[in-house]
Amino acid sequence: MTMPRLLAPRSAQRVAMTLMWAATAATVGLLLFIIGFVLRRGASTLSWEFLFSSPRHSGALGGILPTVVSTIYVSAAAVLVAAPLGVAAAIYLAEYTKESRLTRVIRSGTDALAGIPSIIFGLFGFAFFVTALGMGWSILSGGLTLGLMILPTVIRTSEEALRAVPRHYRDVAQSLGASKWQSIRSVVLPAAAPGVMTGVVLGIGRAVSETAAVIFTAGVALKMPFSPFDSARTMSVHFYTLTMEGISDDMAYGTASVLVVTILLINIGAYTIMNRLTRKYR
Amino acid sequence: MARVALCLAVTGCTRAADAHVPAGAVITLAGSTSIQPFAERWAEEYAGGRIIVQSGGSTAGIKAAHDGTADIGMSSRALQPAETAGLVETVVARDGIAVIVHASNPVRALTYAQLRAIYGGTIRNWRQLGGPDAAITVITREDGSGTRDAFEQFVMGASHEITASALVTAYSGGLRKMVSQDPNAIGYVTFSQLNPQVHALAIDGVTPTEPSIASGAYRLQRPFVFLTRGAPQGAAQQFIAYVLSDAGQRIARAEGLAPVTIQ
Amino acid sequence: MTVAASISDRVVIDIRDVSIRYGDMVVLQPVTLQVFAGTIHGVIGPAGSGKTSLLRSINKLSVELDDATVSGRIEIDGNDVLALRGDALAALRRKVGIVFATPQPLPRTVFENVAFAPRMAGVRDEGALRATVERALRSAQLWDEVADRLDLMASQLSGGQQQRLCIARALALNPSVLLLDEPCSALDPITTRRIEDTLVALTPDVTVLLVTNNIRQAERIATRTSFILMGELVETAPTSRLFAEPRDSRTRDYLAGRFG
Amino acid sequence: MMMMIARTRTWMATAHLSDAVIERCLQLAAWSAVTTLALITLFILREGMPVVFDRGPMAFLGDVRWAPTRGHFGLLPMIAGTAVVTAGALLIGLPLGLAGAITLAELAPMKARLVLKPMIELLAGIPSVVYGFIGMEILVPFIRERGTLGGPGYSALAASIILGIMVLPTIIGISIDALEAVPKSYRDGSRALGATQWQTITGVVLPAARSGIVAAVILGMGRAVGETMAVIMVAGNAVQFPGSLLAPVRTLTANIALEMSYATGAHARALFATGIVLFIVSLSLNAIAGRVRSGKRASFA
Repeated sequence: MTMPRLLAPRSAQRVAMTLMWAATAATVGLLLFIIGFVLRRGASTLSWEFLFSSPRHSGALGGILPTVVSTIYVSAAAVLVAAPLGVAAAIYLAEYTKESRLTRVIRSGTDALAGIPSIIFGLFGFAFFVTALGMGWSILSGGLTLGLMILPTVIRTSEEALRAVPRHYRDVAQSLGASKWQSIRSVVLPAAAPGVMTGVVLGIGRAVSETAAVIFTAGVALKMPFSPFDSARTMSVHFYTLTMEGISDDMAYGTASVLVVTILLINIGAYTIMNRLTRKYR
Repeated sequence: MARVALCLAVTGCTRAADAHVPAGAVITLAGSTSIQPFAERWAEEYAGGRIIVQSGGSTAGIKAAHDGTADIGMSSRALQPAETAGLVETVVARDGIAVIVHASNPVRALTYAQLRAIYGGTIRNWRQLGGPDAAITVITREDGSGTRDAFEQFVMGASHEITASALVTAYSGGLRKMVSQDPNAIGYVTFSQLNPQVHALAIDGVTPTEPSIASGAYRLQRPFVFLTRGAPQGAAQQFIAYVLSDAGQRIARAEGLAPVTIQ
Repeated sequence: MTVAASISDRVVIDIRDVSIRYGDMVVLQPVTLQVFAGTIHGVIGPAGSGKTSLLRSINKLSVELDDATVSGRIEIDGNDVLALRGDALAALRRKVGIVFATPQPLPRTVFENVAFAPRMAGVRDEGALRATVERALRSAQLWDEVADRLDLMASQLSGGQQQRLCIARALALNPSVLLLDEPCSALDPITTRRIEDTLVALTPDVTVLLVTNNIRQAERIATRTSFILMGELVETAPTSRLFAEPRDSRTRDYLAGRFG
Repeated sequence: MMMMIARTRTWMATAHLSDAVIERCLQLAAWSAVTTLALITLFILREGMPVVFDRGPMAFLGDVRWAPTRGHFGLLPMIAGTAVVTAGALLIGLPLGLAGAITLAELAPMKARLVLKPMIELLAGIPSVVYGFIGMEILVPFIRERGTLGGPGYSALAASIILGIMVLPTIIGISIDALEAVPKSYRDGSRALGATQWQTITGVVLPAARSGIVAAVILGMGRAVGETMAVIMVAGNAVQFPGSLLAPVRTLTANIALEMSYATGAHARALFATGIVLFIVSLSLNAIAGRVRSGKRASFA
């Protein structure tokens, strides 16, 4: 890795610095280019009417309302699974256990789950929720699959947030007669709330942008879902279908823009929650 | 004629068009995913009862008709002898499979042998077919797709296989888009998928048109078959009659299919 | 300002042969110690002699939060502390207040800090809470300074005020015992004297166990004082006698400030 | 006094779930991730193994032809495809990623870091279908029409470039953690001896953070191996050993997603078998990265 001897240290330093910054600029440049490319192409299609009207002719015309609603339902179902389970797991790991062989098994299992490709979640969701449990292609199958997929993210960020809470909060609360759970519920959790929320919001971000795991569990029906058992096509799956079916470039660009803007808002939201609220509690 | 791709990638919809729910008996159709979007269009216009259209593929449709889980089974391939027992087949439309090339491609016609050689990977350059000196980009559908089955059945036959170096996409609309972007590409889509961005080749001298498909002159086609256990009767018979009526056949033509009962 | 001799000889805190270790590191040799009702019992000794571990074991915090292993028997008003668990332990802790070395207010308003213990004990009625908060703040001699600013964030109070808030918080449920772990180590002399006056004013209703490395503080307000050196209880005696004629040479050296 | 404690205790127990019950529930939740992993393993094997048992593993790992409707389940081309594309992605992602991580962890002032790091994380947030879309709209035509390149455009090269970009956030993020774990004293010591910042980085910091960076690379590989949608859109999905980078390829993930819609019977099970291979590869990459990283912690413990 060291720079070739032919350059004197001083000039090697300069060359290296420019290279490093160039690489970083390239990486950030790529990000801005991608977002710019999508938003510029999609700008013409973007309108309230596009967001709030139903598609016609398999999405060639009209809007993407059903897919927006489906995305919200599926992501909400995912959060309803991942948030309680994830935060509860994080509380147990951070507050109730000491590092032991058992916690190492839990932690490595959680890390391994985080490393599973989303297509495997798609296969599993299809085999387990859609077929074995007979939920069929539905919001429920999609939501449950995504919930399990973002579970590791929620567990990891929540545990970090809990560990960041000053130790003495627990001393004080329990010494004032609060039981262990009361001290967690009324002091530790509120103090860790920003970090936990950030983890959940980042999980939502991942759920919204997921395609492989959703296409085989929530299905692709381009209809307004009414019950959790209705099949539902999320925005990312709709965008993928529009692009791959070559149905309509404008509709594809429009959907992509809505998707990218949503992800931007979610990430910015997560970031501000993290900064503003932690400052209030520090 | 609004030739707009109607085929849904994975037709998971299990509920009839919810636009308006006519009174009357409820009929369930199940089977070929190629027929499914067209069945939905017929269902939308049909006033005689509520139609539930499910997918699952031709084989599933045949089985559904056999064991009665569906009133009408839909198959977009000819039935094997073993499958026909107890079933009455009614051809409601024909869907040709058009071989397409980029609009700028000078090659306008091929023989079945040439087509087999291209997709078999033995002819690799357009120059061998009177076109420009450029490698042919062969594009095909994924394994399991009904359109690919029909293409393999008519063009490749049992002995030949599509070359492993062919590009694969799971979407007929996507395949058409890929051909429209690559001057050296060749692909195949259902007749209903054709649009001005691509050019349909004449095969053995016959260009795929509605009449040539209806008459059977254009051999690269597959029938859309409604299957019932025994002769169709009751609500199923009424729906099939509607589909074969002038109104039903006009819908088929509007959606790019070759009608069977009207010229 | 010496304090009257012990008012009654009822034992509130009865520590018998209590030793403490973290893993295999022993921090306190077996200690036997009685704290009498209504008195201020001082515990002096150099840092790291196990004073804090002993104090934190009396309400079992050391076991629950510091992974300490405590053997022997600790009784508060007849309750075997080390045997208590779960809700029973929580109930006992409502009767045993504790104040830590550095002021540690909860991230809440002044009012909510003091109202925390009653809320945890299930008190819902706002009126009762307001009365409890006022009473506790008065007995911690902080009421006059915060009466009109109860919704101020606790972190905005001064160091001395925060420590008195912690005392008020510990007094909210009328504990019979108050444990203090070097409460004034982070405070200036003037504030320290105010805290000391507050503690004296609490007796005889509350029994106070005061761990301090400030020998003068013990001398000033402690009724009886124990000297712990390197994890061993050297001797315990009424404060005046301990300071006048210490029985053990090590106590004499420590009081003369020669080491520790 | 005793009476008081007793009364509050009974009141406490009835008023809400006692601590013990809550602790039990939290413990069950803690196992949720591990249970999910077990369920996934169970169901993927349950669906995929039957066809492997009755056709024999060599039908999958020893055959080069994939024609599931005709009984050929050769996965070798897809395994090669995945390997080529992942290697290509690393060729792009590693240098760029490591440079980015070094810049952010070592060179950038705090203010710049606060802006740049979230932008990198945002790069990870962008849906993979958008990456695939950009690939289809820009990269594929570019490769097809460039004189020196050529070919159908849909190729291993296109997939490698797109994946190279997609693994950047993973490699940068984890490398930064590795670099930040190197004690500041290492840098001060080196600079005190007159070394330039670059010499310090290459001579002291990188070697010290080596195992963390290796872990970042491995996890980056895992991300590339596991990507589906973007790859399907740009790789061409041809079931062949890629003759050159310009030739189309199909990865294990693409194989599953492409045919999952219409596959039935043995064909569907063969896709699950593909999933098993992918599952084993991902788990082992994850395990290796874990051991490498914990190895790092041990050296600093």
